[in-house]
Amino acid sequence: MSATSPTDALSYYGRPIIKEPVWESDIPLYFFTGGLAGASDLLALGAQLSGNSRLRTSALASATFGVAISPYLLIKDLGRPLRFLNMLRVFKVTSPLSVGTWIFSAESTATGIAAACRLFGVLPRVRATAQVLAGLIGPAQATYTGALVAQSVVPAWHEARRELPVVFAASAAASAGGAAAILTPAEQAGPARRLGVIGGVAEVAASKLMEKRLGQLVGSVYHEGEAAKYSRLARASTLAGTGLMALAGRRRAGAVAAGALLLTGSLCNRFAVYHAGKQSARDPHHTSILQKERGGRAVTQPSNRAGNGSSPAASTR
Amino acid sequence: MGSNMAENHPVGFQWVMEARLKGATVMHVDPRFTRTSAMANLHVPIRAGSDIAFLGGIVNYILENERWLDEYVKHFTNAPVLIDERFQDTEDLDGFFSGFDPDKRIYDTSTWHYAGMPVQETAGERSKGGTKGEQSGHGAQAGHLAHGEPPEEDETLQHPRCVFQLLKKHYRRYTPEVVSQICGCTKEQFLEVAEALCENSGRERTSAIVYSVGWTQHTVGVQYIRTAAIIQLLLGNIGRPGGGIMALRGHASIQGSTDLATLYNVLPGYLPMPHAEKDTDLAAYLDNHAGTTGWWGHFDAYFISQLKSFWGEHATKENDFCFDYLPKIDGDHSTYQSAMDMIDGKVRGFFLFGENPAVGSANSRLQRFALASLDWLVVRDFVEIESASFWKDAPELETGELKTEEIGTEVFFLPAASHVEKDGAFTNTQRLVQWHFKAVEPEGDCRSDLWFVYHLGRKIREKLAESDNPRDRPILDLTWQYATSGPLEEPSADQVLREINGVGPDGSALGTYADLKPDGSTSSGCWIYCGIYGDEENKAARKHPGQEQSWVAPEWAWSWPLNRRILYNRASADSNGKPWSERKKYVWWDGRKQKWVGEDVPDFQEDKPPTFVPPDDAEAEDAIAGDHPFILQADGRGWIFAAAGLMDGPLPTHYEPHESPFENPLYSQRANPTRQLSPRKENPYNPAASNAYPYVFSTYRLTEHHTAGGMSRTVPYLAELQPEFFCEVSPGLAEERGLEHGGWATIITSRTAIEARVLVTERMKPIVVDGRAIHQVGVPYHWGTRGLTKGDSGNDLFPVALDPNVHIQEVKAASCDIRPGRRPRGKALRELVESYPSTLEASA
Amino acid sequence: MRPGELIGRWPLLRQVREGDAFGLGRAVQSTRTQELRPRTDAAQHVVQSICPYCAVGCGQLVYVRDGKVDQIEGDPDSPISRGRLCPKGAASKNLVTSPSREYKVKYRPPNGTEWEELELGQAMEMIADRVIETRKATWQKQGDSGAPTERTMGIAMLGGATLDNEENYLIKKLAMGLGVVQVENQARI
Amino acid sequence: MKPGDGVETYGREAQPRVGFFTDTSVCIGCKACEVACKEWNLVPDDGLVWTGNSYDNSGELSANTWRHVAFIEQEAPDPLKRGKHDFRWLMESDVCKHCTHAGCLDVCPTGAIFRTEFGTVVIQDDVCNGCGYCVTACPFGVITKRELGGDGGMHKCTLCYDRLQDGMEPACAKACPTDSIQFGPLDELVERARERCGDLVEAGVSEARLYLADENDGIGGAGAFFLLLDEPEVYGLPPQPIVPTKNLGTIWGAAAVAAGALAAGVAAAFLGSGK
Repeated sequence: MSATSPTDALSYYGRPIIKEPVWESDIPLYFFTGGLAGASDLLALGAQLSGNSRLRTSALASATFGVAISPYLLIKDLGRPLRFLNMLRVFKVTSPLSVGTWIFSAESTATGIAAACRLFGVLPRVRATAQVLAGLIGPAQATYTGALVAQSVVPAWHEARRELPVVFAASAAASAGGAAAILTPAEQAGPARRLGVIGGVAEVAASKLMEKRLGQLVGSVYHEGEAAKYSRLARASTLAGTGLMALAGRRRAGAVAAGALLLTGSLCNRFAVYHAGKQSARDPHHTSILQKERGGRAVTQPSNRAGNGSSPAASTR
Repeated sequence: MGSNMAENHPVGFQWVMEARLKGATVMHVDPRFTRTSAMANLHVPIRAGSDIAFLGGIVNYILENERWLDEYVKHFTNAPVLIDERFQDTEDLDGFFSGFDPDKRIYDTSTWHYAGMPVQETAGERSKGGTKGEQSGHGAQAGHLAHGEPPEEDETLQHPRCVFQLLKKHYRRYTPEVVSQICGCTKEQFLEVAEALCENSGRERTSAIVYSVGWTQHTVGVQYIRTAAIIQLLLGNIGRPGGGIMALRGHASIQGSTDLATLYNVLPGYLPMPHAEKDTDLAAYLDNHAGTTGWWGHFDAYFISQLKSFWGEHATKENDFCFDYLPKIDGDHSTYQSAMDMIDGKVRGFFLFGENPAVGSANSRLQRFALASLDWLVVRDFVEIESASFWKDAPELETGELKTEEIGTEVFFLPAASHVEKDGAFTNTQRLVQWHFKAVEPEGDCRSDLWFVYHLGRKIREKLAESDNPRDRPILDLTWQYATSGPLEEPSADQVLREINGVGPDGSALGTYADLKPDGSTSSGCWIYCGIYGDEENKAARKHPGQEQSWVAPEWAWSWPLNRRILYNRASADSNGKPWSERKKYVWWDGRKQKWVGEDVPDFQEDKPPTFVPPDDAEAEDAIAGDHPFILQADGRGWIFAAAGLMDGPLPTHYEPHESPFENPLYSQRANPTRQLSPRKENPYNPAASNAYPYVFSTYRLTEHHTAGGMSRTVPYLAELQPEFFCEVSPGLAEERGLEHGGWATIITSRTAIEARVLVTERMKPIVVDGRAIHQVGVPYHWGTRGLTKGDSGNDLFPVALDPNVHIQEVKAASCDIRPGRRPRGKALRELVESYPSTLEASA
Repeated sequence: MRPGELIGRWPLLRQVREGDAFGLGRAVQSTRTQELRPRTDAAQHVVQSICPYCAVGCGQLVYVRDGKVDQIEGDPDSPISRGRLCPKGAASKNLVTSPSREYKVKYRPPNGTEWEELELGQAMEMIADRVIETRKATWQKQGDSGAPTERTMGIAMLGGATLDNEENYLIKKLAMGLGVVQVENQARI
Repeated sequence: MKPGDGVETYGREAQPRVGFFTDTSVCIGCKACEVACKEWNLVPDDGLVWTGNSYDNSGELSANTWRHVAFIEQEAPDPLKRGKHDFRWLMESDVCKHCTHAGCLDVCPTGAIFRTEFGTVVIQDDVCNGCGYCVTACPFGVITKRELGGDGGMHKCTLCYDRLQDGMEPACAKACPTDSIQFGPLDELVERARERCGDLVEAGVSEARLYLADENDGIGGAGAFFLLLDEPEVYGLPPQPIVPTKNLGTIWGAAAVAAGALAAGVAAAFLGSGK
C-alpha cells in the first residue's frame, strides 16, 4: 500500500538495475542465420576436401543464404541503419561485436565469391580458395555471437559465458547439418546427417549444462515466460530431429523432416537465450544477489571502519 | 514553520543547508513531512491551523524559564509600557478582548492603547466608524504618540498592567501539555523546539524563523506572524545577523508589487489610500495618518512628493497637490469582494496581469462565475490560462451551470513579454531590488506590461483630450510623458524607476528620502525607493560580483530603504551601542568617530549616540531615543503588544480555523471572532465540526510547479516532473476510506468535489488531538483545465473566509470528505455536492 | 574531402598510428568532436537577468544567439544564488521558448464560441473604449454615506507580483488617474 | 583513482581526471539537475507519466533522462535527526558513472563511445549507429536508445564535455542548490568525500558509505561516485558492479574452444564414414 513496497525493500520500486537489451527479434534470427552460415561454410570446406561436390554445393547454398540474409537483419535492427558502415570505423578486441563485424565481413565476402563462382561456373581456383577461407573463418563466425552476448552485464548471459559459445557452436552445427541433409541426396549427405546428430546432441547437452551452471536464481529464467516456451520447443525439436536423423535420415522424407526439426530447434534455442537475457535483465534481484554473493569493494566507509563490501547499515527496515 | 522552504525556495535553502553543515539546528514544524522536513534536524508535525498554540507555548516557555534577553526586552521593546486600565484580555473574556461589538463583529480598539496616552491612532478610530481594516493591512504606521510624553513604563517589568505582565498572563495557559493537546505533537517534541530556540538565542547566538503562506493563509494569519515577532523580540533576535523573521514569498516581484502598491488599500510606499469618510481633504488625511514621532513623522513629505510624481505641475499647494484627484475607498475592495461584485453586476470590466484566479484563488469556482458575469475582460499572460479560456472549458460548462453561448464576457487575450524580453526590476523576498536586462525583442504581439499600460493610458488620454468633465481631470493631468524607443515604441523602464526614486527642485535624482519635502518642491513615486537612482545611477542594476565583496554584498543591486540589508539593525548592538558579541557584530556605535558603523548601512540616524534622550519637543525621528532601534514605530520600540493597527487583538490568541473539526480547547469562542465571511450561494460553508467533513485538508505547492501553473504546466521540462494532479493521504486514511495507491479519489466540500490520483504515503501521518486521530489530506493546487498536464483545481474546494486585517483567504486548513474513485460527471457532480450539508450562516 | 584524407582520417588507421590500439580514446574522435566547443561560445551577447519564478531572486545569465535565447543559466556573481538555480529557474529557457506560448492577440466576442483574430492596435483601441465607457457608466461621485469618492467601482485589476516594479507603479498610477480603486495582486492571495 | 582506460592515448594532452561527487545526505530532491541537464544538452522531455513512486516521475536514467533523482520513503530511524524518528525520505541524484573500466566504451563497435582527455566517457552522436550493444554492457543501466522523433541513437550523460572545453562546470553541478552534486578533479573529490563520510559516521550516521570511490572495485572506481545512506540496491544501484570486459579472456577462450569443437565436430562428421 505504501509508496515503498515493503515486500521489495532491496530494490528501487522493483525496477530493473540494468537495462533490458534493446535488440529486437532480428538479432536472435541473425544468431541463427550467422551460425548456419559459419557452420555450413565449414561443412562445405570439409566436402571440398573430401571431394563430395554435391554436399559442397548444398552447404555453400546454406551458407550463402545465411550471409545473404544476415546483413538485412543486422542493419534493420540498428537505430540508425544508414550508418551501418560505421561498424568498420574501428577494430576493437574488447568488443565481440566489432571483432564479429570483421569476421562476418570476411566470411560473407569469401562465401559470396565462392557462391558467385559456383553460380556462373567460373574461376574454380578462386572458388576453392574462397571456400577454404570461408571454411576456416566459419567456426569463428558460428561462435563469436556466443561471446557477444556473454560479454554483457545481463546475468543470464554473462554468467553463462563459458557455455554460451559452445551452445551457439553446437546449435550452428545442428542447423548446418540439418539444412545440408535436406538439400543433399541421401547418398552424399552422410557427413551432414552426422553433423546434425553430433550438433543436436551437443546442443541439448550444452544448453542443459548452461542452465545448471546458471544456478537456481538466474537459471530459473529458462523455466519462465518466453524463454521457457522457446527453450522447451528447442529441446523437443532438437531431440526429435537428432533421433529422426539418426534413425531415418537415410530416407529422403526422414532427412527432410529431421533437418527441419534441427533447424527449428536451433532457431528456437537462439530465441530462448535471447528471452532469457531480457527476462534476467528485468529482475533487479538477479543482478544484485549475484553481485552480493560475489562480494567486492564498491561500497566503502573510509574512516572509523575498514572498508569492505558488507553492509554497514544495521537495518533499513 | 508554515513554510516548505526546501521545496518552494530551493536556492534560498542552500544557506540553510550550509548553516546545517556548520552545526546549526534546523527545525521544521509543519503538518506534513516535506522535503524540508527530510532535511531538518527535527520535524514536529502539528495539526494544520494550530501554530499560534505552538508559538504561544514557546512564549510561555521563555517567560516561565526566564530565557528572555533582558537588556533587549527592556530597552528595545514595549515590554515595560503600561496599557490602558480598561484593557481586558481573552483570558478574562473567554476568547474576546475588550471592545468587541458582537453585531458588527469588530473591535473598538481604544482600550488596547498605552496608558495615559492621548490616543489618536489610526485603525482604532476608524473601527469606531464601522470600517473593516481597509487601511490597516500593509500600512506600517503605528499611530501617534504625542511627543513630550513618553509612555508610562515600569523598568522592572513588574507592574500588573505592563506589557510584560499582560503577556505572561495571556500565555500562562499555553503549557507544554496544552500545546500537545491542541497541536497533536508530543510534549517532548515541543520542549525540544522551545529549548533549542532559547539555547540558540542570546548575545552569542541568534535564531531565525522562516514562514510563508502556511502562516498567512488563515483567518488569523497576521496573528501567526505576530506571535513569531513576540518570540523574536523576547529572545533578542530582531535586527541582528542570523535573526529575524523571514517571509518567503512566491512570486518574483511580489514584494515590489506590494511596495509599489497594486493593492487597493495602499499607495506606493505603504501610504494608506484615502478614506472617503475620514480623509476629506489633505489636511485631514495627513492628520489622520502622519506620525508625530518616528520616521512616519515625515509622512507629509512622502505623500506630497508622491502626488507630485503623479500629477506634476498640476499638483500645487493651492489645490492640495491634487489630493482630490485620488479616488477614495470606503470599505473592503479586495479581490474577493470584487469577484462577488462581478457576480452581482457591479464590476463590469476586469484586467488580469499575469494572474490566474480561475485556478489560483480560493473558491475558484466562484471566481469563474465572476469572470462569466463580466462585460469585458483583458488577460495578459504568456499562455492561454484558464482565466482566459473559462468560457469554453470551465468545469461549470460540464455541469450545465454555465453555457458558452450565454456567457456575455468579451475577452481580450494579449500575449505578454517575458522577463528576458524587457528591462525592469523585481524586488525579492528580502527587499532587494534587482534589475534584469532585456536580452531579446518580444515576438509577434507580445509586449511588456509597461508597454501595455503606457499605451493604454496614452490612448485613453487622447480619446478624452477634449473632455471638460471634471471626472477626467485626474487622467488628463497625470504626468504621462515617457520616452519610447525601438520599432515597438517600448517605454523606458529606467525612466519609470527614476520617477519612482524622485527628483529634487533642480531636477536631479534624489539620494535619500530624508531629502523629501512637504512643500511640493520634490517628487518621489515611492519614498522607500528613494535613493535607488541616487547620483543618477540605476543602483538596482549594480552587478558587482558577490565574491568580490563582503558577505553583506552591499554593491549587488539595492535594497530599500537606502540599501539597508537588515532592517532595524541598530538592534545588532546592545543598548550602549556595543556589539552584543564579537560573533554577532554587525552595526555598532563608534565612539571615536561619533557615528554608527559596521557591515551594513545603519538603520538609524548615523550620528545619534546610544545615550541620546529626545527633548520634550522633538518630532519625527528626532523623538526616538538612542536605545530605541525600531525607528518606524512611533515610540521606537518593538511592539510585543500591538497597541494599534490590528483588527483582531493586540496579542495573538489561538483560534480554530473557520472550518475545523474541533472546538477551541482554550475558549468557548471557537474561531477568530472578527474573521471575514461572505456566505452566499456560490460560497457556502461546511457546518462547524460537522461529521460529514471529518478530515482536514491543506493546499500547497511542489518544487516542480509554480503557483496556478501558468508558468509550469505549460513548460515541458517541468510538466514531466509532476505530470498529474494527485492528493496525499496516509496509509491509515487509505484503509479507512478504501483508497488505493495509484487509483483515484474524490475530495468533497460544500463548494464542490474534485478528483485526484492517490499517493498513499507514510509522510502523511494522522495527528492525534485530544485522543482523536485526525487525518489530513494534502492537495497541491497547481492544476487546471489547460496546459501539458491537466487536472482539477484544489482551490475549487475552499470557501472565501478571510483574515480581517489583510483579507487573505484561509486555504491552509479546511474540512473535507474523501472517497475512492473518480468524481461524477455533469449534473451528477452537483447532486453529489448537494447531498452534503452546507450553511450560509456566518456562525461564531 | 579527398579520398586520401578520408582514409587518413579512418579511425582504424589512426588506432595504429596514434597508439590507440584498443580504439578507446583519441583515435576514434570524429572531426565534430575534435572541434566541439560549448555553444555559449557562439553567443552574440550575454545579459544579466533575474529568475522570473519565486521571490528568492536568483541571478541568471541569458545567452543570445541569432536574436534568440540560446541558453539561460545561473549567474555565479549573484550573492543571493551563487550561480545556482532550482528546476523552475533552470527551465527558464523552456519557459520563454515554450511551445505553449501565445504570440498573437486573441479575441472572444460576447457569447462567442471560438477565439477570433484581432490586430493588436485595434485591440488597444477597443480596450481603451471599454475603459472609457465603463468608467463613465459606473462613475461614483459619492459613497453610500454620501462622502465624495470620485471613482469607478465598475473596473477592477488583478495581478502584478509576476511583473516588474516599474510596471506595477505605472498600473497603480494609471488606476489612480482613472479612479479605479480595485487594484489587487497576488500578495492578497 | 586510476586514469581510466583509453586516457593514455592522449599522452601529455591528458587532463586531470574530473568527475562528480554526489552527496545524497544534502540532496533536497529538487530536480534542478534534471532540468539544467536537459536545457544545456537539449535532451527532449520524456513524456508525462505519473508513477506514484513518491515524487519520482522520471523513473530511471535513459537516453532522455541523464540525471535522475530517486526518492525513497522508509520507515526507518533517521540518524541525521535529533531524537526519535521512525521515518526518513532519501533522495539521490543518479547519473552516468563514467567508469574507469567502462563496459559501454569497451563494447562499442563503431568507436562512437570514447574516453575523453578528462577521463570521462562520451557518446559521439554523429558516429553512433544505434546498435544497442552498450545497453547490455552497462552495469548501471544508464544508456538506452532514444526512440523519440526517429532519433535512434544511444544517449547518456557527457559530463558536459563541451562545457569542459571552456573550463565550465557541468550544467547539473552548477545548478544544484545545495551542492549535493559536486564537480571537480576526481582526486580532490574523493578526498573530500572520505572526509564528509567520516564526519557523518562519527556523528552517528553509521549508514553513510561511499559508493564507487574505490579503484579496486569491479569497474576500477568511477568518475561519478556517491555518498549513500543505505544499500545501493535501495537506490536502484548494483551492489558490486563489474565491467563485463573483466572476463574478456574467459569469453574469448570459451569462443575459441567452441570454434575448435565445431571444427572437430565437422571433421568427425567426415571421418565417421566414407559415404
